[in-house]
Amino acid sequence: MTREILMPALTPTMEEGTLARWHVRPGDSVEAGQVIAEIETDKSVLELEALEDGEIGELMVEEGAEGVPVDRVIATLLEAHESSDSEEADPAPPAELADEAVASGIGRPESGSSSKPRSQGAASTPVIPSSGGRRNRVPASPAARRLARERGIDIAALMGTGPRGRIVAADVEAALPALSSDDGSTAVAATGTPPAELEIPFEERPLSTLGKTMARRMAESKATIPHFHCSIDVCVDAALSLRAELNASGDGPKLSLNDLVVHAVARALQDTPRMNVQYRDDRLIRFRRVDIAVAVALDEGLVTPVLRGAETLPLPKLASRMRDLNERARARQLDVEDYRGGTFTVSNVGMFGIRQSWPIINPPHAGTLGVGAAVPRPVAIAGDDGTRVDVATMMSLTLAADHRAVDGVISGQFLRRLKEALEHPEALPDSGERAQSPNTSDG
Amino acid sequence: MARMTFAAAMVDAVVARMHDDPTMTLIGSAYLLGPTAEHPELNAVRERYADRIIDEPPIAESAVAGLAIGSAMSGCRALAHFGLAAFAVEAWSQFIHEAGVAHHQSGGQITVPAVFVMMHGIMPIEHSQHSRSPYAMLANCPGIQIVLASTPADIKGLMTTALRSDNPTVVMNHPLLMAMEGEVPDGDFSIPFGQAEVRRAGDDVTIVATSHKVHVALEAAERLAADGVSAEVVDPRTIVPLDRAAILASVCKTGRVVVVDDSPRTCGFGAEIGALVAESAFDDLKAAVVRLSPPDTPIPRGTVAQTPFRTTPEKVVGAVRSVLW
Amino acid sequence: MQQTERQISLKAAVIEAIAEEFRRDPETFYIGEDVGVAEGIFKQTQGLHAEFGDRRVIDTPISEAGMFGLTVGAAVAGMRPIVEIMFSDFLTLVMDQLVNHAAKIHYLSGGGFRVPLVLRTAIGVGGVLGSTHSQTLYAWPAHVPGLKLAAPSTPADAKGLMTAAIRDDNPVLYFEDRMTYNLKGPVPEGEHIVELGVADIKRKGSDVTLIAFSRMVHVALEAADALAAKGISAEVVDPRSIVPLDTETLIDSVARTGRAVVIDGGHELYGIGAEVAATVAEGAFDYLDAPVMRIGAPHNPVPCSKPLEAMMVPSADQVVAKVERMYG
Amino acid sequence: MIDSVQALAIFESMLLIRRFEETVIDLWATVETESHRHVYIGQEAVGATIMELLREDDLILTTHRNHGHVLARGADPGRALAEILGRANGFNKGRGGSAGLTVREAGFLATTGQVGGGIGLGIGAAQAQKIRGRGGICVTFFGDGGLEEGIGFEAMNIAALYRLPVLLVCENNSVGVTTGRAQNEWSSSSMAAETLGDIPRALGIATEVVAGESVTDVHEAASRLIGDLREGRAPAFIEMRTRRWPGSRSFNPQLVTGVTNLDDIWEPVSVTGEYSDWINRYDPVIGYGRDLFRQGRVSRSEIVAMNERVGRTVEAAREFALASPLPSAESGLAGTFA
Repeated sequence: MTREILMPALTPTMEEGTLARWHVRPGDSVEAGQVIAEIETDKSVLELEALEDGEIGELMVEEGAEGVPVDRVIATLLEAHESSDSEEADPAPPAELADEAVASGIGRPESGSSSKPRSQGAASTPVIPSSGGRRNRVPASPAARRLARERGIDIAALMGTGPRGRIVAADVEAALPALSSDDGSTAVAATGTPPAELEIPFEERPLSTLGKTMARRMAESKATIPHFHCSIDVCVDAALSLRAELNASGDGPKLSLNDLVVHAVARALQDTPRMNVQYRDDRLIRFRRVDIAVAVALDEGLVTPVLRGAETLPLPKLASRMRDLNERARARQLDVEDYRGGTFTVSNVGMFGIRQSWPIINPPHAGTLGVGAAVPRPVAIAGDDGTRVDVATMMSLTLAADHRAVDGVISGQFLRRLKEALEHPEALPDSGERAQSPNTSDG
Repeated sequence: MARMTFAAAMVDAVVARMHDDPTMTLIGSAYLLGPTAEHPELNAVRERYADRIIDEPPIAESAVAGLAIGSAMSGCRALAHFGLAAFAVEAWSQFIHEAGVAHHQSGGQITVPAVFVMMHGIMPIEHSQHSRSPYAMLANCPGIQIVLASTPADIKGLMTTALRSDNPTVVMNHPLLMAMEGEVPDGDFSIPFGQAEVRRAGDDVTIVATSHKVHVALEAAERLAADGVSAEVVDPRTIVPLDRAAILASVCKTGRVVVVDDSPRTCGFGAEIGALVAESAFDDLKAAVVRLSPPDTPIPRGTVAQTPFRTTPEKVVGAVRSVLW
Repeated sequence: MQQTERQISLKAAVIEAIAEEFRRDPETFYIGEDVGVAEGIFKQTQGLHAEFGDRRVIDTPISEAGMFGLTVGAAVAGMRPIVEIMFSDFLTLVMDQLVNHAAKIHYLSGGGFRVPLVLRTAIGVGGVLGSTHSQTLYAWPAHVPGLKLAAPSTPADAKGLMTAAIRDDNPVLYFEDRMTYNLKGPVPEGEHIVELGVADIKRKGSDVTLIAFSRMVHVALEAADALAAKGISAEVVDPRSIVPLDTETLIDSVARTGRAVVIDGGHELYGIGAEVAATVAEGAFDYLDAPVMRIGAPHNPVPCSKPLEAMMVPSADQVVAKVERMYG
Repeated sequence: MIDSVQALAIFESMLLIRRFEETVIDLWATVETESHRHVYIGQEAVGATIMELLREDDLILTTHRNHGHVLARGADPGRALAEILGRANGFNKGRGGSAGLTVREAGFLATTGQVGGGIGLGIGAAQAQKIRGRGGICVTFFGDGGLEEGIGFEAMNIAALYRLPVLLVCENNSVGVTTGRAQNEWSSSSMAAETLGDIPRALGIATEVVAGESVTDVHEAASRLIGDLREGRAPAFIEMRTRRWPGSRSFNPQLVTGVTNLDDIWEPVSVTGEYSDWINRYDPVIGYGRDLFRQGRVSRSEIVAMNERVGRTVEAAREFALASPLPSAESGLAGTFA
């Protein structure tokens, strides 16, 4: 599979950049994290790293080219030979998809249903470093917001098809039949009469049972659980190195970054037991085991198979369990026992290059973690002789928490512990044969 | 640090440069401080470098501009004070067709280290023909840097930079700033062009303000804070070059923008900021950009008639409320 | 627009409007450099001197401030003069008379005086005339309260706007892109008035609004053709007058399409494009489905060089590229 | 009396200008080069003589009709021609063109197409020279139209008030761009004053009127005034009355008087045709050539050798200019600020 590498937006205002230097040539093998080019903006020169292993296909932009617009394809990346037949090597297995957009029951627009010429960026390699300082806000056009307001739709529940994931008016309009079919829409479906406000051509299909369940649960969650969100940025360079080392050693199952995240979440929940809870009718239930539900997107809806006793699983074992659940989910072979219960949910949308997602809590859990893309970003590092700016592979983790069960202090402790666990993966017990450090002191 | 007025801080920068640069000419030095204030060092400079001082040139704005630009092209820096911006419009052919184009059109052979200083804004007791803030017009033409300082420290730092720059620079000051006091760094102090200053940090709305209106915005922000509205006040300090990144960063944070300045609305500073934000901070905008400018009519004489033309903290608060739905 | 078989050039349409008004109103005259026997450096006053003679078609020295002062005085005295400033670049030379006098006299006299004059001037890049004979300086007077501005794109509009400008009781600056002088189109015979402040939709569309002035209208129409081939339906709106600006039509159109690109031959920074972009971004905010885009001349002087000056003129390709960026 | 070395230098400079401008007109017809141009034919005596009188540190302002000034000041003809053709190797990277040709290394500060604009800048250059106090001066060239703009008066007033060392050289070719008012005997194209000098004279500025086709007259007046300037008697004004060259037309100058035939110097009777009067009476190259030839200060063979030398220079310039690439469109986007 060929992937496209795009000119990244390195600053909020950047519209174009100069391809100052290529560090690779067609045919070169690259590893995730390897610098492949230097991009010059009006302010600075930044390095562009590959986020995936592979082989450089074609360089589409000459070295020294000025004024290369953001999102222009600058190179193609082919899958590396050794991994071309191994899906597990993909650091972002497509099965791990979950996001509030999907979770809320509104699927991505069917391809071909759009009347406008749009190129979806989803197939692009997520190498776009996110700009700092931007407020965490769902990108949506004012027109989309107005439509959503008028129609009573939660804009955050939609997935944008516009540039850089912007929710545009068409996305709101596309969402309308899906929403209306959930309740009282049978009549509409039966008569085939489009709602009056829909002027554009559309198609309509009934939701699957899974889809209906998901729609109902998500709507209930958003309507009845007092959500609050906390976000933390984590440097995953160490985790990526560890993964590379472990994968290079060969014998165990191929690890994905998500495996490391789930593993760290399990540790953090174990260390922050007040997060591993559930609110139930004026009572608080604290679980003595960590069962992590991992969201997996299927065409007909979302499933959340549960990794039971996750805190007890060494990393290799956790990874193979994860793969097993994924495969069975995609093969529609999950048993009820596989997705029942759980104490906490992880939802990873990083493979789309999404920096940050704001999950809806998967009830009755007290917390759901949204995992963003791991991308190089400029970071300020305080040192002895002042603050300097460096580039690190960063990932944003966002916790949606039920404020009836947990508060900001607990969330903060949990996220801090999670950050420590991911940034110092060698300190994770059982993270592999090469982990030599003793346990860190109890957080 | 020393406490001094805006006018004194500006003159400090000019005086220092007159000492440092034996080729610099100072034209219109009589207007630098305004009619009442005294500055002993300026007087000393006027005596000591009499051959490089033209205290009160003839009322001939275009030729005064030519004098400064031609001298600058020759390698001798010049500062010319034009009194009021409303009169300096007479010199704009020289500004944009000579100073603004020289470097580009000569393929880089010529530089124009000239500074043009003038007062802008409503002149309280003056005739309409004396009241104008026409900086956006010059900004529409390439090649001229434009400084709009708001504090004593800034005018010193920005004037120092202007007097070291190889490019022509227009410095427009508001009369109500001249006597304003503040802490000013001692000695050599410069502020790079194109670096906005966040005068007050906030989360709910960005107020982009220039020159004297920075203080109006700050007062408005204070009142808004009492009502629980957190306003960020961004002062671009130079509008060419314009620190777009700082403005956009603030807008990305707050999602709401009010622009407060003295130029007329149509094709004014607010239009540029409005267009910039509508294109480049689109996804972060929660409300339309509001431009708070004097009305698009000439400015009448007299303080009462000028009331609608004065941007007050109340008006800024009102504008902010209108974007906080 | 009335149907008419007759096709004449934009230049001829302007001259026709002037001649018709001159015949109708003896209190009119035309003054400028080389506008009499020479009939203008672009032949833009052809026939006027022959018909109206020395008394009403007057050559001046190269003294813009002087001739414009004369015009303002004559207008205040009750005449309806047309003054020609050869290139809009030379507006810089009449700034005091324009900004501090023509624009303010009516207001400051409490309405006691009127200044019914037309300032006719050429804009636009082309023909390699260099940095001081190529600018489109209409953002300057637009920024000065008290002045009206018209900028036609077609021969019919040129005639109708000139007639309206001459009859207007205020100073009206009339901008012609000299690269459109020989553009031909249908023009109504006899009296034809295009009211100032009324935009014209030059092409209907539903997906994006292209707002353009003067010659840029034709760039926008070319872009609309190219966009149509890509399945995007572009509406082209020509405000025709810059002050007053028909904000209602502009905002209506953008509210319908949800997208806007403003195309302006002047410098982009602090220009007309900024004004229009800010205006529609404010007025149509809740209907915007994509960022409002601007295209104008880059922020450098117009080089005196054919290959270099080409980059100073917005192109249909740029417009198409901007629109495509709105779709991802 | 001009010494012979200087006289021959002036003559060769005039001949270079003439051959260069003939090439410019020829290229206009044969090379697709756009842009209007204003040639200096008929005014060579002014530029060549004044430049010969200037020092290296003197500063110069000029107008769209600048080619002669630039060449007489010794600027490389190849790069000058490249600029006129808008080529990337021109002095100004092709941005200035014919009307904006500016050569800083030769002392030119600005070549401005704004009528009268250079008069304003010239007093600034003079101010700089005054500050430097090394006796340097500024020469501002402008056409008769330059005084019609208000800035001309303003600048002369300031120059006179502050005794700025500027020599104002008004090259009155008695022709407007389109009006072609050659019939009014030199007053100016559109000026109410009897002579142009009346205006500076009213401000107390030393003023001369000179026959601009005569090297001797130009030299006499200019050397005297320049000397005065260097000694602090400033400013000064010269009206150079030149006779309009019949081929002068800004957008498309025509070589109606033909390629200058130096035989006309030693065989005056050979001059015939519609423009023989202009050539015999007002062509400064032929006129000064005849003076020098008659005075025995130059021989026919020396003139022929000079012509060949100049021809080679101009041919080399032509080759250089034509071989120069046009600038890329993007190159014009840089360099607005220093």
